[in-house]
Amino acid sequence: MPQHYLVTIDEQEFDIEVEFVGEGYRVTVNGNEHLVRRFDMESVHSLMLVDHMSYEAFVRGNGEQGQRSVFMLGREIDAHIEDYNLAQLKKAAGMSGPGAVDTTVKAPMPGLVIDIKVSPGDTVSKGQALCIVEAMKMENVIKAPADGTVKAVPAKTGSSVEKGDVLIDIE
Amino acid sequence: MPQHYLVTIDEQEFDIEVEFVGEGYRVTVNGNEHLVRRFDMESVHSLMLVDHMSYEAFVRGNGEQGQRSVFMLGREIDAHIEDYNLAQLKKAAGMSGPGAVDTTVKAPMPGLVIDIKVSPGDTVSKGQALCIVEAMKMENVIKAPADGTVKAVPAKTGSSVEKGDVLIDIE
Amino acid sequence: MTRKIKKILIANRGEIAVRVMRACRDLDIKSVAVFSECDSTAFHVRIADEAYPIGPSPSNESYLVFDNIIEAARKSGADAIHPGYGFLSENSAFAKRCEEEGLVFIGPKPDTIALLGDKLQAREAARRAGLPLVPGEDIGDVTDTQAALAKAEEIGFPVLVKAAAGGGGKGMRVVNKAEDFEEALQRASSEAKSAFGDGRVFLERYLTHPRHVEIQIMADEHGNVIYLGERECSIQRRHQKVIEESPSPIMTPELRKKMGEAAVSIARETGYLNAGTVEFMVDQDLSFYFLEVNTRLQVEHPVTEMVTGLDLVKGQVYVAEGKELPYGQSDVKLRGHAIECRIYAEDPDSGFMPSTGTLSNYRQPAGPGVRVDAGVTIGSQIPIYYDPMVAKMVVWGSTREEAIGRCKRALEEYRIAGVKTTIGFHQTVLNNERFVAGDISTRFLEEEYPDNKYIVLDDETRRAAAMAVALDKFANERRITLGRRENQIPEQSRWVNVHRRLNLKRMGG
Amino acid sequence: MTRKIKKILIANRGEIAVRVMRACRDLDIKSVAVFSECDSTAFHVRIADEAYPIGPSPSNESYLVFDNIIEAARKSGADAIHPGYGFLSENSAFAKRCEEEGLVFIGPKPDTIALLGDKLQAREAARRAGLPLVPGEDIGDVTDTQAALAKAEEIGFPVLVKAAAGGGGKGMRVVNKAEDFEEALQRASSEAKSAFGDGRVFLERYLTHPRHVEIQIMADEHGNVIYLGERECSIQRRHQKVIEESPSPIMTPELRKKMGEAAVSIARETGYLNAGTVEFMVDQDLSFYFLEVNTRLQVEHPVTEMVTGLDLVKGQVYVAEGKELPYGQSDVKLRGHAIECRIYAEDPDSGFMPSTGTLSNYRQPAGPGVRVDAGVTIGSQIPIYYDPMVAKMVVWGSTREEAIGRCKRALEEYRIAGVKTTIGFHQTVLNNERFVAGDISTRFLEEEYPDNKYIVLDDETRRAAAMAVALDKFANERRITLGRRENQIPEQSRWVNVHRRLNLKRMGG
Repeated sequence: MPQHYLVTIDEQEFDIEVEFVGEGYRVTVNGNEHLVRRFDMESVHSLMLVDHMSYEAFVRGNGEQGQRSVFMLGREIDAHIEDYNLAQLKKAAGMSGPGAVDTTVKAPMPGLVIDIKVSPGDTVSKGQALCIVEAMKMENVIKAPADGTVKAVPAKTGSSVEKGDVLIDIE
Repeated sequence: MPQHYLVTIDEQEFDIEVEFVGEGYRVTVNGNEHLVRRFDMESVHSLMLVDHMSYEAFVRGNGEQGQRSVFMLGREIDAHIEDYNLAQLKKAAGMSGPGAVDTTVKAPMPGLVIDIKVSPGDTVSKGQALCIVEAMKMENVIKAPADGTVKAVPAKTGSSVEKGDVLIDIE
Repeated sequence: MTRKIKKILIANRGEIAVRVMRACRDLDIKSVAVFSECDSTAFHVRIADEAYPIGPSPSNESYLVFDNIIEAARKSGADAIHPGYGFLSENSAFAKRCEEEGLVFIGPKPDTIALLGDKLQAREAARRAGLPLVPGEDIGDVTDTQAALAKAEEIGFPVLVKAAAGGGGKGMRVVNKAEDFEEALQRASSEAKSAFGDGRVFLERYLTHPRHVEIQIMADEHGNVIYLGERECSIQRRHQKVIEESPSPIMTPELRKKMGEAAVSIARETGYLNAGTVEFMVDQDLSFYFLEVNTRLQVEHPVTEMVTGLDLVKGQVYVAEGKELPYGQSDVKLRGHAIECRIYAEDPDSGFMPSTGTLSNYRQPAGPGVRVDAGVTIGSQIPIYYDPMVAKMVVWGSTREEAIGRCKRALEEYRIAGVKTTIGFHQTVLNNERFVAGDISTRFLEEEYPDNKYIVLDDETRRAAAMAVALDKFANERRITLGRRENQIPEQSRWVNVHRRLNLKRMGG
Repeated sequence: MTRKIKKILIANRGEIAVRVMRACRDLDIKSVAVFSECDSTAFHVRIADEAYPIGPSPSNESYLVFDNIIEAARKSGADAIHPGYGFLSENSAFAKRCEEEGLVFIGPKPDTIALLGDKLQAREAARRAGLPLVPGEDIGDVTDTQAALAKAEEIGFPVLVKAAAGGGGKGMRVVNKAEDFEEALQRASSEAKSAFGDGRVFLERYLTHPRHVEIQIMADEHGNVIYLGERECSIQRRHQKVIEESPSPIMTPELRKKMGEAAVSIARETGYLNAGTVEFMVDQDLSFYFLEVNTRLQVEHPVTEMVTGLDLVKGQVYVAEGKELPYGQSDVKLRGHAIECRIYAEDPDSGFMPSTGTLSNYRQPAGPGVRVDAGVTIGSQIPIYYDPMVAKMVVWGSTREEAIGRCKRALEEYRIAGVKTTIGFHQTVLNNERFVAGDISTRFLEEEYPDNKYIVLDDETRRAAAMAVALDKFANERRITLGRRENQIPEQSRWVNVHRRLNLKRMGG
């Protein structure tokens, strides 16, 4: 039975249907049909021959539901996948799609918070520096993902944080 | 509790005792004590620091009981391991140790038998050509592992053999 | 007086430790690794002949602790220490300590390190040696901001405020106009004080489109000092080099000779010994100005090795043994072109944010013209404690064009999964027309990528990635469905399973 | 008339397919892989831009089937075919078929391939071109053994019986005395007939300590023919090269010029086009004799690339496009020394018996001076159907001594688990005093290792291996004991487990 997905990369949407056929998979991407042979290699690693074009791809979940990292051609590409019909329903209902902004600012790596530049109630604009986390001997500026108001600042100057710890909450 | 093994490499015997100690393992080899730290890495792969000497080693069984292959310093080394006391008992009982000759000549790789040079009843001497197996576009001469008399010749000219199939039986 | 070095302790980790150990093995010298707690199975430990633990993971409790390193040297019976770069490599007190302990420190004498490590003293030495300096002034006392401003105005804006003890962009500020000067001065000084324990700063004229071009030098105890061509290191992010090449696209034989001889002059002036690098800024009119001397092996030394055919680490060991350099200036001949891409565990599109994790896949490019100096292998962890560089990919070609082609090929072949890396960033830069034309300066990245967005995917790649994600999900869902049926089959290799599954599919499964 | 090649189908597999694809990518030309059933996930398929299945695993049902390859070329829209070495590379009928199909065959013209593929005709061409030949005689009719024996006696024993259509040591016999001649003649002829479908043989004087030295040539459509130095390939087992180097330790500039010009002469005589190799025997007095011409890229071409700095595969593509060679004889300059070790999946101590299996570990050496051209990666299977070479490890050094040092280091760094390999064999040869002195001949291996025993372990290695085995067993037994306790802990990375286990041990566990 064919499966129908919505994959989003860099805000570009791909409407993808997949089904088994004799020699591999028939994959229809935004209406264009491709014959794909796919071979599992080590764990997350696979070889795809897309209409004979050769790609080595590594796909893995990166934490959140539907989020994927694809390692291909030397690059890591962030992608989001969802059941197509579910995605349409959500859209119709006005629910946030994968492009929506996560307003919880989390630590992107373990490190030490060395400076916090905002306080609850501050108005911030997208790209504004919120705090500085030191890791690997470097100071990393954590920026606001969108315009908003600072709701809470769980992070404390001088404290260690683990990857994924909430630093700043914006609404 | 320390364990006691007999390891044989190239007919040289190593009397080895192993036990856990605070910082790693205490390994006594033919009476000489070594402190070894050992780290598992991928599957069969490990790093040993033997009195601080660094070795990467891969150990895997190679089919038969007690037989091991060690991949180290770019080489594959064949070894045999046995419980020390059991090995001593066997020796006392005159049973064959790991150095004893296997008189069953097996196919070392999959291939095609293209020539058989002996028949049942023939006397053969160590190193004498018994049959020829073609694999990877090359003819491989299978030689007698010891002096003896050919008991049976299960292999047939022109037939395919899998790795481990008995070709010639010598006694 | 020559001495034979038999065993070298490498007081470092990562790719540079591996690099030095390889030279040791080539020379039939034993190598000793040291490792912190999180580095117990690190690649440099696996490559070494011997390895000693030196403390907890933070570098100030392990790689930077004199006593721990000296103790490991004692225990191992090492007769020399190679500091690599970073960590203790430019620490004159450590070099002195080695001397006192009777260990050969592979680098310059402690006094030379101390002198050249102080930017103001280095500037003075350069002046004495007759090297051209960027117009600039020392500011003794940063409290007298009026006097400092007067000096800045004399130099002319834009002006650069630099920490005397600085490095890596810390304590550095560009000031475009007089109004901003006082605050910049104070901030640079306090940053320098907290980073280096030394708040002294000085001023330099700020060149708007300079290239960073450096000369590799090598000096022995017998008075031989030679230069080994240049490296163009203008592609920098956060004042850190990310792509280096040799020769520089703008170099002429005349300019090389002039810059090379200038580098040799300051080496002679300071009694320099062993390998070193004299850094220059080169202006658009090809006038050049002394910047600083790095008293150690550089990260980017392989590009010089590939065009000269000489092994710089071996050269360091020869010199440290008191021998005469086995080659003279006339033996240094450049051939072809080499480019180095530093592969960092960083996300280029998030301001080069470090990325930690375990390398679930790691496959290096190989083949003609490709050299990879890596500090990792498959399964390695990228810890949070150290510099996030995982490898240097260096390519050689008979021309710059061939080198760029091979470099792009090799980057595509690289497979790293588990952390974000700068590979996509390099791919973007190598396809940039200005880069291809050799039209670069230290401001290249900010000019060409003002929004810090480097990774641009073409449609085909994006579509293929989308398919990979969909097929992965499809296969996983199917695997769950098929699970029960597959359980009947005894365990076989994954490969056999793949073929079997494929056959099932062929049969209409 | 020049033509632009946009897409090349590589009618091969393994390392040479990968090698050619890398050159394609460097040139921005699309590459097309073909693969048999067992090669569907082979490394060359993964490196290619496109890939097409061409049949079942046995090569005579896939890689050797003209129609299947031509069909893949059609489907992919390739405009040229690179045959690599082996398979169809010296098949004049295939080259002709490509011509008929309007595909560029990257190699010489079909007639040249046919002419030089026949050893007797090649010998005649060499004679016409004035090349020195080993004293020898054609034997038309092997049934007249008396006449043949008379010819053999005229040449003088020991005499070599060789198949006219031969290669790879098949249909070849050394005869030391007249009594053995008749049987050897018959066996050589019948072997040749069954192997090549052509029972013709000829006789040559057998040189007792010859070196195998070959000259790389390159010829374009515009009448330019150049030579690119030599390769010494005397280290052979079963008449197959296993270690090659450039330059030859015995070479002098005068001899190189003489041999190079001889090679160019036969190329001109036969209207040679594209890359080729003229093989010679060199006697102890440095007199040299023509052996044969290989009308294709050689396995060992990388050593030439490393000392000349030229990319031979790129050169092949330029020439195939009808362009003039971008370099002339005076541009060919040799620098340093290169050595290639062929890494076979074979057991050296069992007469180089092939070894099949899956590479459960595969890590290549890297770093300064090391180039690895591999046809495999971790997880690759070594199938039984093809040549068991898995990779070529090539090193460069500024001197032969440096190259040998780096070669030994790189061999130690190699990690292959799952099959037996020739790495230990190479380590033995590279430590052999005669090899180090450059005192070699094609009889080197039989003279130095008469009992075919190559792998000699030192005590330290043997003891470490024994410990590894004991610790592995100990850890496994303990793992079983600890199993229940460990189950309480939720799944974590293996790395975390290692550290946890270590901590347990530290606490006296």
